[in-house]
Amino acid sequence: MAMRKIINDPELVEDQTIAGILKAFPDYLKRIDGSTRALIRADAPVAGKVGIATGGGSGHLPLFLGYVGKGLATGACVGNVFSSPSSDDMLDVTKAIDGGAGVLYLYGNYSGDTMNFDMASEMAEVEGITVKTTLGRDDVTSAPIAEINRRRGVAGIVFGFKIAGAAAEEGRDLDAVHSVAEKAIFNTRSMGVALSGTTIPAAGIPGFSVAEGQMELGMGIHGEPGVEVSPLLTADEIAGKMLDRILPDLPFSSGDTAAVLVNSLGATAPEELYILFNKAEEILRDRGIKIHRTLVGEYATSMEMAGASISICKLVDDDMVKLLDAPAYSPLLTQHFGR
Amino acid sequence: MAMRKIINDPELVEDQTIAGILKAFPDYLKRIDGSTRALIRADAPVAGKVGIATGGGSGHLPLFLGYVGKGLATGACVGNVFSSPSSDDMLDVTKAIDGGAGVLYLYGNYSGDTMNFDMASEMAEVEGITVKTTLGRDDVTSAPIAEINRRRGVAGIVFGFKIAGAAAEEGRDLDAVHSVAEKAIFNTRSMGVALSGTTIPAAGIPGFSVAEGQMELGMGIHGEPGVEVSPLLTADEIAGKMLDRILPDLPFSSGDTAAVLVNSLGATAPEELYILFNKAEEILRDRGIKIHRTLVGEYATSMEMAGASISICKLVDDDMVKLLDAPAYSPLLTQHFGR
Amino acid sequence: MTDEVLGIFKAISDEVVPQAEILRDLDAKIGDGDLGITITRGMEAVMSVSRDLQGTPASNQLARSGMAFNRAAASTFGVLFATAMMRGGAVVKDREDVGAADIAAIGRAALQGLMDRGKAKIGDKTLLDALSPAIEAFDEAHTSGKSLKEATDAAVDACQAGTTATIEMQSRVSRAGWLGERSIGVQDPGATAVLFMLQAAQSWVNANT
Amino acid sequence: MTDEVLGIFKAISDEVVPQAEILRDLDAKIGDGDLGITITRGMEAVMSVSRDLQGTPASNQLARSGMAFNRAAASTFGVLFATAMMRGGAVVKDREDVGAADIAAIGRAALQGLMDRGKAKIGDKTLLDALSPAIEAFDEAHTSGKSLKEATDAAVDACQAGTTATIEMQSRVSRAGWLGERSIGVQDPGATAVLFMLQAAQSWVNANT
Ligand SMILES: Nc1ncnc2c1ncn2[C@@H]1O[C@H](COP(=O)(O)OP(=O)(O)O)[C@@H](O)[C@H]1O
Ligand SMILES: Nc1ncnc2c1ncn2[C@@H]1O[C@H](COP(=O)(O)OP(=O)(O)O)[C@@H](O)[C@H]1O
Ligand SMILES: [Mg+2]
Ligand SMILES: [Mg+2]
Ligand SMILES: [Mg+2]
Ligand SMILES: [Mg+2]
Repeated sequence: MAMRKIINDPELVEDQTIAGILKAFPDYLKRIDGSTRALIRADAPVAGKVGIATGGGSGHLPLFLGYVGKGLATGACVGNVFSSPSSDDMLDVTKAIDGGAGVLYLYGNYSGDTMNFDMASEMAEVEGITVKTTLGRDDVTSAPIAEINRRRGVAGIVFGFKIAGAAAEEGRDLDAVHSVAEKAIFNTRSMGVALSGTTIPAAGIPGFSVAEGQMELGMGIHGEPGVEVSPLLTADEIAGKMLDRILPDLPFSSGDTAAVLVNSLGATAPEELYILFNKAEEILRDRGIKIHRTLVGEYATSMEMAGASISICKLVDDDMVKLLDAPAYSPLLTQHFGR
Repeated sequence: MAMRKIINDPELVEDQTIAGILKAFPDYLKRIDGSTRALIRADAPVAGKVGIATGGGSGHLPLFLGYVGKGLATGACVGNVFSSPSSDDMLDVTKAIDGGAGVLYLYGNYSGDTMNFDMASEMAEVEGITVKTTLGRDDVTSAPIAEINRRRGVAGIVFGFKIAGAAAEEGRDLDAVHSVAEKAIFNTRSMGVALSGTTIPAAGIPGFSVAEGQMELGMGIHGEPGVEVSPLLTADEIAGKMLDRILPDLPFSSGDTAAVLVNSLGATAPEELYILFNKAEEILRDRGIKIHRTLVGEYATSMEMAGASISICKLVDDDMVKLLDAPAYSPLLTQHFGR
Repeated sequence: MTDEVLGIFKAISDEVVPQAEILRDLDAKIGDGDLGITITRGMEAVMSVSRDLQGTPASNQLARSGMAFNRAAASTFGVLFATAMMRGGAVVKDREDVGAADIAAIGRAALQGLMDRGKAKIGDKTLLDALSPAIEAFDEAHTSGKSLKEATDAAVDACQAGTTATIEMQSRVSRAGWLGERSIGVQDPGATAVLFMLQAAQSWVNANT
Repeated sequence: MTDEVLGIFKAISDEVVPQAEILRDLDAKIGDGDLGITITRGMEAVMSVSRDLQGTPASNQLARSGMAFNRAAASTFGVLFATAMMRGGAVVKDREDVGAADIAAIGRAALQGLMDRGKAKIGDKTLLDALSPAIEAFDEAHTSGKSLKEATDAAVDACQAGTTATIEMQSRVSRAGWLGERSIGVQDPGATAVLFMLQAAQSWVNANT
């Protein structure tokens, strides 16, 4: 399959994407001198407030750069498509966003990322910046619950950005921000399905693929193996399969309050997400789980991959609800109109 | 090519999409009794304010239902995928949103839609509701400038919703709202490219297609013919071709201020949109056109179609700028976080 | 005339729906390919209101059937069909004694309705080019004393000629209009649908008079 | 030892980059298929800082080359490579007289660095399973009085055995870990990369001693 992408030189995809973002939203975002792969809030560093740094491979917009904003992350850097950013870029971001109150690293649990962020945090400590880390690890299909720390992070990290970002914005200290980030991540569970693969521009060939008429349940956002390959199921069946794994995992129980995120991996249209949510809502209602807030759209993608994921975050106390409901703004999530 | 869609019964796509939207955002949107194809603002009708009704085929989310919101449209109805809603549904919406100050119809120039909306407006007049109409007709490739009223409407209608919606929200009367809507539409020009086709669920076969490795310049959002089929061009070449047709058409000239919308038709990733914008911005800057505001993302799609469009709206006076910058909220455009 | 209108609709449903694929293909060539499904869903809706309309005046049967069609399959064709039925029906509003003598007047009012609604002219490559000559031929035959059957045959012949003539026309309106010269060479799908409908009416006349 | 480190990196670049496709394919089987491009881009970066490092201490050459690799090709392998070079280099910090006697100590420090960074254990099916036996074999040969060439040969043999042994292992960490049992049967790509690198070092030793 030929590449159906609007790009120039495949080697320039990452840099030109970032250049475009910066030109589109100069009031909200700025570069760090000398780094073509990092963005920070225009007002960073915010003195006395905890900075939140994130990052990961390119190709997942609005992840990661899109979560830099008021009430969200303070800075982010990205690597090549589907590859980790380097510890140098992470260190640059760390220094640029530290307002004296320390920095939280909040990103997905992939070994290239964790090792680079760990290395950056060691270098940051040398520079006198305190760093704490929370890893997105919400994909229930990637390891059994007993090995939860091996699980990979997918779209559920959005709840981490929102909740930790609101806590940092409020002026809570690093320990407190870290602790709500952990709480958000710990209480979030996700599962995805893939209906097609995607092509890494620099490679020019499909990074992974899903056979015509088939779908892969639990496939990761870089084509990591799922739990089951099946013929294409209906939306209702997919919602059922997802919630059958998600709900018992935490577990979510009758009487719980939750936030729900129905995420497109790229090519899957909003119409399909709402059809999926239509069933998910019914299942949750039947189980006595109250939905406090729903997000539907592209929150963490894999370029033009077809597929979707559902993430559910249990809101275990009033503080979580308050932080989730606090205002937030990123021009990549809500760039739409004036404010 | 088999269908790669997360749906249930193809005949239920439209109704289940709307059901999902209503369940996701009950605080913002409501149904009209008895109509499964229409949505209105939860607070409609707003007494004394002009209502704005829109509508068109399903399959274009966030168009049309997603533009119902504060500072935007007041109500919308949709037909089957890529087909007009019926005049009955339009009349229902009209009656439900009329707050006594009349209703503006604002939708795209397709004959099925225009004839049904015209019929609805005749019925509305019988019911004592004054209706005025503005047609989105921004696609520069669909007819020569001399026949501008034959042009079809594509993503540029977004500027119409934003500007007319702000005027209605301010409490301007129907003539005034109609006149700024006309001004917004008249000053907006768009052009799109398609890199793939799309499959209408009820048909199960591609509604139209673009050959592998080819692209169609100027193709419409339902596969309407473009001006040129070419091998896949680079992002910079595409931006150049688009602006070469858009800029002379109005024309846009040095010293003008404009708003820019870079829209994905569905499968095209945000990364690609920013790469496209990166070049468009350069071209506009070189021509001395100032960008007041940039929108990048999915604003008017064709399900899983790959492709993009650029729309440019000339801001001809301070009033247009003010209306464009006014706050607005729709849960499908900015459902992200609390407000 | 009591339920003749409903009988004709039944004939249209029986004869035209099986030809939906032809309409789909023509519309796919110079439109968006939905005319097949429009006819199918639209006539299905007409059939399903039919029972409730039995025994009501022809004007009501025409208008209600047209509205049902467009509610189920809103589209250019749908709203034009509805408009034609409503405007045609209005000519014989609430009358119980509608007969062959009214057909030309109903047809002319329908045609005027279509022109008001669609703002197209004869020669723009639309269904007007099929319907207009048919009505004229019917009227001429009828006023010169021909039987209903003869007048219907004349109408269908004229309709056939008008429909065929659309092949060489360049579309100037609506979706096909965006094709410009590329619309030449394909028979207009809407005109073809009208032809199929009149042919079905002709079958009904042959079977019932 | 003055610029021997740079010479060995040159040998690695010359010999391993042409084998990138093999690494890509192995990584595509149980990882994400980027190891080929990682090695290519990483070694390209190492080569391009090489000139500036000439004449500087071995510790600096190791650390700077490692950092250049990861900056250009950040990834699991990249950061592990950088860590190994920095931690290995630290053993001989700023010394001008680094020689064959230091190699085992550098290797052990590098290995410890990898284990600290990656938190994997021997037997988890990683590059540790290739590197660890190589260092032990080198150390044993060297302490028992073998020449540099002989010790290097011993290290490469042990590395080969360790790499082959990864085929039957089940991955317990990182990306391949998500495959569970499906990771069995494929030789670990990172271990293979380490083997190719040691083989390139062996070529350099053979050519230069
Ligand atoms: N303005 C018009 N006036 C009369 N008939 C029209 C007009 N525009 C289109 N038509 C007819 O409608 C037919 C297409 O109907 P339909 O498939 O429902 O259109 P669409 O899918 O574009 O809504 C055309 O073949 C033509 O005969
Ligand atoms: N925790 C770890 N410790 C040591 N080596 C590891 C670890 N995880 C992975 N590796 C090695 O890294 C190799 C994969 O490298 P790379 O392709 O860069 O990974 P990724 O693409 O997942 O970032 C594996 O084959 C394995 O040898
Ligand atoms: Mg990788
Ligand atoms: Mg249509
Ligand atoms: Mg059509
Ligand atoms: Mg890899």
